[in-house]
Amino acid sequence: MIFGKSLYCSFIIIACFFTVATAQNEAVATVDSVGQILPQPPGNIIVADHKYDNGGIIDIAWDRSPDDPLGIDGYNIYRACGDGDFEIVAFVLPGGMESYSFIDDKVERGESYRYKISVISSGGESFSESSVSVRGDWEFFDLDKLNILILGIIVCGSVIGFIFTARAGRKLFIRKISGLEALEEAVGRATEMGRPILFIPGILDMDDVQTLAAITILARVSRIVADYDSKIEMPVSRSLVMTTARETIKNSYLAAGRPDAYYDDMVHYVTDEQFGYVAAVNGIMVRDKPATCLYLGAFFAESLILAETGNYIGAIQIAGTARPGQLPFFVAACDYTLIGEELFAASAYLSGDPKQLGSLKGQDVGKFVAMAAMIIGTLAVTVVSAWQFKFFGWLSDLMYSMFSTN
Amino acid sequence: MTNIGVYISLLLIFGGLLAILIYSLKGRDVDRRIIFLFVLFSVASAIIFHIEFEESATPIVKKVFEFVENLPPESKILISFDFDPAMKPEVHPMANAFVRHALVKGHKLYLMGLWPQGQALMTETIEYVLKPEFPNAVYGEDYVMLGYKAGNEGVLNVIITDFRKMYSTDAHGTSLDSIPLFDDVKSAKDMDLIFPVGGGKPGPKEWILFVGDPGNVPIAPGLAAVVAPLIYPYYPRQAIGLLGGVKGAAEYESELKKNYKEFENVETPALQMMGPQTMAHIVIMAFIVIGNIGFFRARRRKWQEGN
Amino acid sequence: MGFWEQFGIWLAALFTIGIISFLYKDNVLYKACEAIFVGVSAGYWFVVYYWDMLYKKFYQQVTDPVNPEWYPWLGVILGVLMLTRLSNKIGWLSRWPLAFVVGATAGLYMMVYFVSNAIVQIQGTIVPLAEGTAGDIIANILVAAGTFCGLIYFFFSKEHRGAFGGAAKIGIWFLMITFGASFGYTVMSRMSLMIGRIDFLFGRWLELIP
Amino acid sequence: MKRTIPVIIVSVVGTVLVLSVFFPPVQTMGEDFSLFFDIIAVFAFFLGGGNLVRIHLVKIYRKRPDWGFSVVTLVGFFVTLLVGLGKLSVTGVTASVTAPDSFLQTIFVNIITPLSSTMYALLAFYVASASYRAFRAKNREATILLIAAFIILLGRTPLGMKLTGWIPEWLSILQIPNLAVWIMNAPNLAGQRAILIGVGLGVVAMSLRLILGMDRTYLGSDND
Repeated sequence: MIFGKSLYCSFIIIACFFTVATAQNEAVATVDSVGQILPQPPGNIIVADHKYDNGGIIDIAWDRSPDDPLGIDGYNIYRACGDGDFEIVAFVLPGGMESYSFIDDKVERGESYRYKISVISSGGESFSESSVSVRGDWEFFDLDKLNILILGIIVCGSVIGFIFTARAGRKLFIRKISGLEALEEAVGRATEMGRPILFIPGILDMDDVQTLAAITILARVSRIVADYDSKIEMPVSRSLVMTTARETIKNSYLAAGRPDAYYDDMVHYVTDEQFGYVAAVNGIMVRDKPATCLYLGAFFAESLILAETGNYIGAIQIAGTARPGQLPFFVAACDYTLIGEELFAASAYLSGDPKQLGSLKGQDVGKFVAMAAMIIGTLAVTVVSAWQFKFFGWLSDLMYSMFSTN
Repeated sequence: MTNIGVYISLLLIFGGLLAILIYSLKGRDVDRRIIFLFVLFSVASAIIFHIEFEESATPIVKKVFEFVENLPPESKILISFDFDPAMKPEVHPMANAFVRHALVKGHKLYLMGLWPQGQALMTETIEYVLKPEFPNAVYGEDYVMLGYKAGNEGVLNVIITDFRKMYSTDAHGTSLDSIPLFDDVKSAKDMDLIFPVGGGKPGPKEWILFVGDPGNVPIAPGLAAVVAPLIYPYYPRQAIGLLGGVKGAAEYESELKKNYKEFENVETPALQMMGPQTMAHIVIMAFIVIGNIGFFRARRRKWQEGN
Repeated sequence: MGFWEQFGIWLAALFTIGIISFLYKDNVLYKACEAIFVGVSAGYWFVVYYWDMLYKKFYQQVTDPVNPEWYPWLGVILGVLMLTRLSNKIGWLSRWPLAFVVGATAGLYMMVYFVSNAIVQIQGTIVPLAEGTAGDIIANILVAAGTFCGLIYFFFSKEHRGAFGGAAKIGIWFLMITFGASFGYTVMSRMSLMIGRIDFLFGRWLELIP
Repeated sequence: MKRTIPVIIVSVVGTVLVLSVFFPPVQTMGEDFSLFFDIIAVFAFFLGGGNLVRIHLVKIYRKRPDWGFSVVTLVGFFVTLLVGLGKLSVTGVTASVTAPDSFLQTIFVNIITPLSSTMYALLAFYVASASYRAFRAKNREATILLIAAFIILLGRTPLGMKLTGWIPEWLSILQIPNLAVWIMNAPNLAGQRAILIGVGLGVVAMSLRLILGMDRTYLGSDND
């Protein structure tokens, strides 16, 4: 019985609510000249300068029109610069949300803007009030990237710290990297056999870090080659790489005291076209039969074509790249492969210079930080999500924000 | 004629593999040119003689097939063509297979698309699959073509509340109010199943996030192979199953062929595309096995000689 | 089919056979294809660079009638310095643009890689392990443990011995699974490239496919 | 002087670009760099293209073996240059070299495309020969590599489902196609992540060595 009564009451309440709601609707609804009912305008328009930008962005947010759930066509965003006239800048489709936002990235730094939002439906278009005026400002420092700066300082700091430790004369242990240990032997073998060493620095230009790594390794390799009086052959697919590589090899020969043995055509340009280059390198391989092939740098589909041809001619092959997609092919077809990080460490390793080896130790600190963060972060979020253990909430929030990149 | 070709080439390939197996049991390595020849020959013969393999559907594809099977007749199914000609070889066969399956079960079809190039491919499906194979299907009563609408996810946001806000007419300009299929359809929520077919943005992922999840509509995406791994995590909670790449399409075609006599002789482009791929895979796997047998054989011999 | 179209098909067929013949051994046809490929493509890319970079990004910018830019000139100055290599006397000036390129690449990509490789991937590993089905949980733990051991493998300053060595070993296993899986996964897409060529040879050229 | 200035340039340019990331007013400096880079690269091409021409001219002049092919290369190079720089087309001169009627486009479609796609297609053969040779159970690592690759390969053929379709639903993860998906999603992801994190840190350390002027052998300042 009681149940029935409360049901009855709630019916009355709902009915009242509806009456009031429709009454309100009627009170606000305006009728345009044609006789159609105009939609109610959106409200609560908030405009603000976009944070941590160059000054060219303003954020706009507004609450939906009360008619939004009943079906509208969308919202127009109008903008006025200074005291100027309003112009339409964008149209936003309805999405069923309570409030909408828009990022206007086409404003001038230092100018002030006002915004107006209109709602469009079959009844017509009705406008909101004009917003307050906001100026597009720039900020000097990007606070959103503070976490990246901190992490960067930790990693760079430990690299530099260990460089100084090494400089002070403390001996640092670095394990053997077999691919790099094999390098000298591979050069020696080529010398014995009287055949050249083929050096392929990838197919990207100097604006790729892997090519840069290849050039720093080339400096070491060409020094060994000059010392052994061996021959290096380096077809390249980018002119700028050619120029840089020539400079590098020339200096190695100079440092080895044999500048007369250097000639420019050790490094020669082929073509920028990926597979044209591959076709030519394949030809060079089967005709000149290099004893050792080194593929270090950025590789794409050609990785396996090169490595299989090298295998066919019986060359010792050492490869290295940072592209996970191509590593499998090198691993499958080459004698040694420098995997990712090892490629970038190679030059420092080969230099044998204690300071540079120190930087490798610093890199390890970076890995240690990464691993510690993974463990702490994973445990914290697991505990929080599985047992609602609020105590660790701050920790998981900290880890999330520390490694967020927006 | 082609059958003889198939048998002869299969005989040659598998006989050859057997011969090589015996050869390598003596512990010798196969020249790589022989491998090249086998790969070339197997792929070429599969292409020339249209060698097809029956695909048994993996559970993730079978779920989709069975879902359609178990829908009551006259259920409403929406297919969205969210792809362009570049992606066509991979995903168009899926759309066609869906159309066949839906109509043979007597369901109602709604075709639309979020990619401008999708409209031409939609017409292709209607002209070359739907009309010739289902001459009794009546436009407006059994299927309707809504066509392409610009607006990406925005379109989805609108049709989940009301189709008529986005589409006042179908692709031919007929008002939705005069199309019988729309008598009891207001929004995308009234659909019993949605097949978004595509592989870019907007595409199946957007359908899951903007329609499937909020509207609680079953979604069965058909995907290009490159994006399939990204959508797998949505299965089985947000997608009832999915078709990934040519292989997924081929499995669906195979299921259709197996279950419906009337589709025995229809074009199955995905199965046809899988033919050479499968041949090549089998040959490669055979060589891996042969290589390992030879390797162990040689090692054992060395070990015995050592003793 | 017109003569020129037929000619184009025959040319393409000849090129296709020429390149494939390399699989048997190096030969005259392959050498010819290689020579044509190198010459034509080198010319092609220079033309593209010339119009896209030098013309559009430099010439059109500095001669813009409304709003001429001055800073592309800096690039040209660096480019001209690069050409000093041709002279023995002032050739050392060419090191300046090289140094500029090296410094800029190092500086620019240092942060890009740090953020998009290191930070984003670490962020990806920080997930609640105990969520979803039993399978999900196992997978989550496996991914976390695998990433951890994989990183241990990359440590340079510690010998791979003892428990540390054991973890490094597991790390290598994970790397091997990764390599094996990506290799196997790629085979299919590589096959479709060849299928395309064979389709061309037997279909469009010889018209053998019914 | 000849060696110090380049090192200073590397340090200054590198440091400025590293820091520019954090300061919105100069955040677009990276884009300016790529503009400079593109222009420098074109100038470098004068050296590269010049080198190509010189090498082949020498080969022809000295009548080295296969010098005939050098003639072919040079003819191809200069014809393409002429056609492209002159914007030649069927109708005389075209507005853009990428227009379908330009001779450069004809060259691209009829010469470069078939050559390059066939070269790419060679990969299919090499994938086969590499897997024959490399996927052998020589030791534990190689065995793991082999098993992972084999499962994925099987998962992509009808054989995978044929062989393991009988496995009951509650153990369906062990069906090969599902196992293949799982390997791609779980252990594969772990390996990829470890590699990527390592690469990120490796790039930071290498860039630091270059910017700090520690690794400068490429500019040859080891001994003087």
